[in-house]
Amino acid sequence: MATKTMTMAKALNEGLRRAMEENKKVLLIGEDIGKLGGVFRITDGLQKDFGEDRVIDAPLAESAIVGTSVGLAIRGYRPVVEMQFDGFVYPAFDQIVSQVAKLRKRSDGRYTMGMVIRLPFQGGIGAIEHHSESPEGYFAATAGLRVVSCSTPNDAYWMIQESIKHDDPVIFCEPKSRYWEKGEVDLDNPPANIFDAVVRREGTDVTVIAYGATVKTALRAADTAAVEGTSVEVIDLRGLSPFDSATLETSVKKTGRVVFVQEAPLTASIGSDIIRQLTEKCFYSLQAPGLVVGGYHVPYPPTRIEEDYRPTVDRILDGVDRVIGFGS
Amino acid sequence: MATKTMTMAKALNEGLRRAMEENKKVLLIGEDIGKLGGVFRITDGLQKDFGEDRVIDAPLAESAIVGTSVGLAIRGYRPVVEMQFDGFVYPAFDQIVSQVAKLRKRSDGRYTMGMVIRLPFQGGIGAIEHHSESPEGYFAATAGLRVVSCSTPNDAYWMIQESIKHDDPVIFCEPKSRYWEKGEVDLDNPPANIFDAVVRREGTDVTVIAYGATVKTALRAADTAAVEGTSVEVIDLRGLSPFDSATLETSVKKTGRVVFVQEAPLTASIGSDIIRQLTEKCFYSLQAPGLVVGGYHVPYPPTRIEEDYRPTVDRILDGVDRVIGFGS
Amino acid sequence: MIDEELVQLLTPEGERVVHPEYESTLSGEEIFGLYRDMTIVRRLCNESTSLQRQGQLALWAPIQGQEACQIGPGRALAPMDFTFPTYREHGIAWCRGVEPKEMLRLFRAVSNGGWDPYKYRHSVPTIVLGNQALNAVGYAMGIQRDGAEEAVLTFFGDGASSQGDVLESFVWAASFNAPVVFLCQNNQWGISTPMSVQSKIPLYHRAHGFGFPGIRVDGNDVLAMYEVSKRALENARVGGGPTLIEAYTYRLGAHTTSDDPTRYRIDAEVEVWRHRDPIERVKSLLVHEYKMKQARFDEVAEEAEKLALQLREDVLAMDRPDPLSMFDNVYADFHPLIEEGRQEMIDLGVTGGAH
Amino acid sequence: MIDEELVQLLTPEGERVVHPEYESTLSGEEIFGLYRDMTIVRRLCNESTSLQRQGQLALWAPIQGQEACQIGPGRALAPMDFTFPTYREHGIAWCRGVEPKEMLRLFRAVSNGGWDPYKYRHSVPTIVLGNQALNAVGYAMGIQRDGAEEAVLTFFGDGASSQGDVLESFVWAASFNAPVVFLCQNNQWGISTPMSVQSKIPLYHRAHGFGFPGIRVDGNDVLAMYEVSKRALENARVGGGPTLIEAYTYRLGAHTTSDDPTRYRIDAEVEVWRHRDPIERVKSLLVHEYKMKQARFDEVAEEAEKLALQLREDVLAMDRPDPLSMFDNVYADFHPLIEEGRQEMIDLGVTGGAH
Ligand SMILES: Cc1ncc(C[n+]2csc(CCOP(=O)(O)OP(=O)(O)O)c2C)c(N)n1
Ligand SMILES: Cc1ncc(C[n+]2csc(CCOP(=O)(O)OP(=O)(O)O)c2C)c(N)n1
Ligand SMILES: [Mg+2]
Ligand SMILES: [Mg+2]
Repeated sequence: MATKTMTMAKALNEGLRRAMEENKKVLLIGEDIGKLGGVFRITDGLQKDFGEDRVIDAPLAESAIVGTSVGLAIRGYRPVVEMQFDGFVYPAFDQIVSQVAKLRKRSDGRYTMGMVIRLPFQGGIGAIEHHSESPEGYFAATAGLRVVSCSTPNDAYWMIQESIKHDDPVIFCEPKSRYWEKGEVDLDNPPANIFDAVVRREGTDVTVIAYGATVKTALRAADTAAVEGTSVEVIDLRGLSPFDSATLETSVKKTGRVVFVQEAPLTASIGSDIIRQLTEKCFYSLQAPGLVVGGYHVPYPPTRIEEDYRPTVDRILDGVDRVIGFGS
Repeated sequence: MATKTMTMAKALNEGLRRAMEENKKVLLIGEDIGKLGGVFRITDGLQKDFGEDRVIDAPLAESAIVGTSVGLAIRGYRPVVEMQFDGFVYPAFDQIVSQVAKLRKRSDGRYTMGMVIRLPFQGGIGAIEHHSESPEGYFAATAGLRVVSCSTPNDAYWMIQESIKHDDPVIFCEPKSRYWEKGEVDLDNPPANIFDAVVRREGTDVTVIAYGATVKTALRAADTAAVEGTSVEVIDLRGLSPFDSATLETSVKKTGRVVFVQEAPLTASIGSDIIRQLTEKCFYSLQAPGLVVGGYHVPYPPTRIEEDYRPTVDRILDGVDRVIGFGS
Repeated sequence: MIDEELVQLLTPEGERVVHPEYESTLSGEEIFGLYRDMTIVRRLCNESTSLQRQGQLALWAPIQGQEACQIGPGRALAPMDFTFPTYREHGIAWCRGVEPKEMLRLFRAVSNGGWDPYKYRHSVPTIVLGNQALNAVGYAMGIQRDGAEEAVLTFFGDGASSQGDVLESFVWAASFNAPVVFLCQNNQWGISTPMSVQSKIPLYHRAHGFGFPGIRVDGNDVLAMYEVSKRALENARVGGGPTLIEAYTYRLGAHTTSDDPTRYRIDAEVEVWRHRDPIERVKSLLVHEYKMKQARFDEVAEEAEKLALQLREDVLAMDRPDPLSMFDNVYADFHPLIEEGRQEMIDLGVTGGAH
Repeated sequence: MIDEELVQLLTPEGERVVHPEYESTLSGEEIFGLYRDMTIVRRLCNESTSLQRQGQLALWAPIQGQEACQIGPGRALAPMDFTFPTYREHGIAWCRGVEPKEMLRLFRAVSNGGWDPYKYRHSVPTIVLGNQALNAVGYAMGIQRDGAEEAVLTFFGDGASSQGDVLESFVWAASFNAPVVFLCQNNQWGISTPMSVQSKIPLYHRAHGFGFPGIRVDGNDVLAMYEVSKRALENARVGGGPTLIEAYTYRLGAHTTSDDPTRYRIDAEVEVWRHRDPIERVKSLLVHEYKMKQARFDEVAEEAEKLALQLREDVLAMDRPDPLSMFDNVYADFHPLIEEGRQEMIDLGVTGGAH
């Protein structure tokens, strides 16, 4: 097999397939994931191959999708839930926060909520309202859950399998705007520590941390900065909660400057919190306060203007400039 | 009238009564708020005096309580929702995030979501699970909402009235463990800028920011610190989102050290975000990184051990010591 | 399909049906009016589909086949009634007077809403399935408190009928005897999910379990849709409480322009339903019973054509909004993050308007 | 109260009723067993109330009056069935073998659960109303996938019947024909909210609207509760799908020890229901039909007394948990915030165990 070039969508599809082959207890459940293969075709062909009992077309109710998955998990299954879009996870919020996140604790460890909730998240696809949100912060703030995000096909392929194997519930955030981008997937060798942060580009002047769709934007910003003589280190966070502090600290201690990039607005967000922690851990190394470049504090706008809401290369560079020029 | 001593519960009751007297469009809606007066008796006697049409005993469904309130607001009413406990707001999360927070925007300003969602929050009453949560961060992170909290009967009395008058939806967080504590209420003179932060105790060495139930704990910690020769300035945040940055910055620039106290866990929390912002605004004044003392990253524990979860005087003092001793 | 439970006043062939409880009260001209509405709405829908194909719209949700479900109740509404739609109620919007170009603002992705809901007494679209049903009941509770003789009409699909919010709205409507009519357009599909996944029995039965009347209507029969809606709305206005109307119909087109229905349903099924077209049967009635001349139908076609052209022109002229507008109408009152964001965007030199 | 729809096999006076569809299959000794269960559960409940009054429990949710609703189905369960309770199913817990002291760990606020759900095939309590109904349906879907002949029994109250989660669970149970029995204890009150706020018609009708059988049973008649549950469970086990059982009953006590029912209901109502006591009528049957001697009842009372004393002892011995235990069982695997928190607590010198 070795490596193969494929889209992130295909990589997820292959990853799900492999997980289902390896463990009969793995079930998929979601809206339109059967014949249609999901609105993004991530589950394409899986119902045909694994049957309607393992790839379950759900009645249209998200609380029920998650609520029944809880019961299936109690019964020993490993449900992989597809939320059709980020903005439709909220009807399931209660089940996620009150049951998924807390049942292991409540049962003193007897229940294993080995369950994945796949969430096509972030914007950038020109959709209508509720199809471009970044709700990952709500889940990161909820003890009992893990939150991860992938940014490349290879990570997507391996991360989904790791998430399914994991005995904790994982909110799996898929950057829908990157579904159709291609990359090499090594089908044989899983990357080590797939939930740890990874340096995607080395640099010395500023650390830029990103996840999901913004990783690529950050890399593009680093390209541009390089032309202007600024060396930007770009880190892909991958595990959002918990996150790999060590890799971030090492980088920030080296560069002395950090910009966090996310599509979510800043208030009570993952970026805010990571900047706070890095400030604590790297206080004497920081030449400037850490910044977050993110969405504005408004509902996701009509998508004709979404690129002015999402962190663009320009806005990331502006952040980089600000941490470099701080105080001067 | 002038001033009167009363509990926070009574102050809220009187505030609701006055708001209902002044505006016929104000309605209360919630579970058991009629004859029972709510499980905390905050609405005691109001159904008797204002009738069943204005104090509505709801069928048992939180999404419906908020969802119908949205419709009532569209019709020109001012619903004041009582959530029975913090942990039961999640079934309504979808309506809050998708409708309450976004309808003004979606209707280009035609709809006014003049609506208050009262949330008895935080722990400290020895209850069973789901009755002691701090979900305020979820709402702070949601553009379109405002989040406030009161810590004294006088603030409770005036803040609830101001929140009801406000044309934006307000998540009104009531520290349930303080309901029965008494204080002076000035029934004639509303305090100025009731959503701005207020310095509850002046100090010079460290700024401690708190809200809701933790304000009193912070004040007690300041008393203890004073004995040990440390001068702690205690600020009651009141408006959680947005918050009054100016008052905080002034204090932090003076003290050079800041500790934020909340019951919520730290990840993607209000405290994390405020510390990030203060770090940015007061970078050169800060002698140590700002800290957050909060709940641990675990489900709220069985309440026989809740006092080891909530920020105690000891833990606040430990935080104070850490920012003072930082680097040494 | 045509079962005993179904209220039908006009067969697919355009023949009148005698029903024990309902009869059509409309004159030939009034029926012609419904024909006109349906024809125009269909033409506008087709234009929108092609605008989307040409990259002028982000998305379009066609209503082909469901015109009668919407024009019937749309014309049964009284002016002061209020409606809570989803994303597919273009026919209702039309009846309420919303301008076609306003309907398309959402789909051109220049607005999350599109019109003034108070001007037309037609709420902005709700995309999160089911939310609107509760909002509608709340509005209806407001009507009760005002002592007004008004009703609320709200919409959802067969798919959304499974959502907790829709089901809770039944509990509340019954509990408060709210003046609300629930109109479920059972078009057999929720994207790729067939109706049988949502319920094994007809959806209108649900209402009975909550204690109020449910009724199934031939959703492709505009006369039946009109009469049943009218009576339910009148009943609601005078304190008779809620009704659930299940409009039994079919989505002839794709779910939206992003959808590929060939993946999940067969042509033969679609063909069967093409023969039950809601417009054809009314035309047949008008021709045979009212002897209407082709010229009148041609006039409507022409009018529809003009409106479609006008819509195209309006859509093309619809500029990208000023990015700074994203900060408008989020809050009623001053909010520091709004001001900061706006200032940041200005400092970044983001330019407004078209590009 | 006693209406035609209600399945009743034993009157409040302890007389047998002939029912066209159900008849009691239990021997005198088996009925005596149910009497014993109910008596013990009531005694334990009273002990718990007094423990709470004495400050030994944070809260208690009494089941007085509802013993038959739980002991009937509790004894109708097969060993491999699985149950999903709320906070008030002490009778079910008893039947499943949960130790009384384990039931009280939640109420002493030393645990958020209390027992090993797999050991007893009885899930931990669900406090967020309605959540468990969906979890139960999911578990039932797992049974189907395993091809097992097992059933799930889940509980909710008249109040919770209005929750979206409960209603969605009806949709799913019907759609998947899941082996689940919904047991709604309609005890007339959701804290202070009377049943009439949740529904104007009997709750069991709801099921019909979703396409599966609903049945109302005299919830104070343990024989009827047993037979109806048994048949519904058997039916579920062999692929017959879901049933909703509405146990028509009454909460004789307060909602919880925090509640003051005098604020919202009158004594006369409570008195009426005292005369329909579920234990008395069985005793009457046992005395009159089976000629059981007082000694047997005394024995049960004595046994109950002993268990109550044991419970008291066990509760008093139940120490405050080690605060460090709050970090256990949150995650299955390493989590840095858990380790940090634990270390912080250790550094703060927080001591474990009782105080
Ligand atoms: C809460 C929620 N979940 C999922 C979606 C995505 N979605 C949009 S339309 C649709 C199908 C709706 O089917 P139905 O209710 O029958 O309405 P129809 O489209 O047929 O008019 C789905 C799943 C959504 N909009 N909201
Ligand atoms: C989602 C949710 N909302 C509110 C509550 C608070 N609460 C606990 S019990 C109760 C009443 C429940 O009534 P019912 O379902 O009839 O059960 P009963 O207590 O009568 O057994 C309420 C409102 C809760 N536990 N969960
Ligand atoms: Mg449909
Ligand atoms: Mg009840």
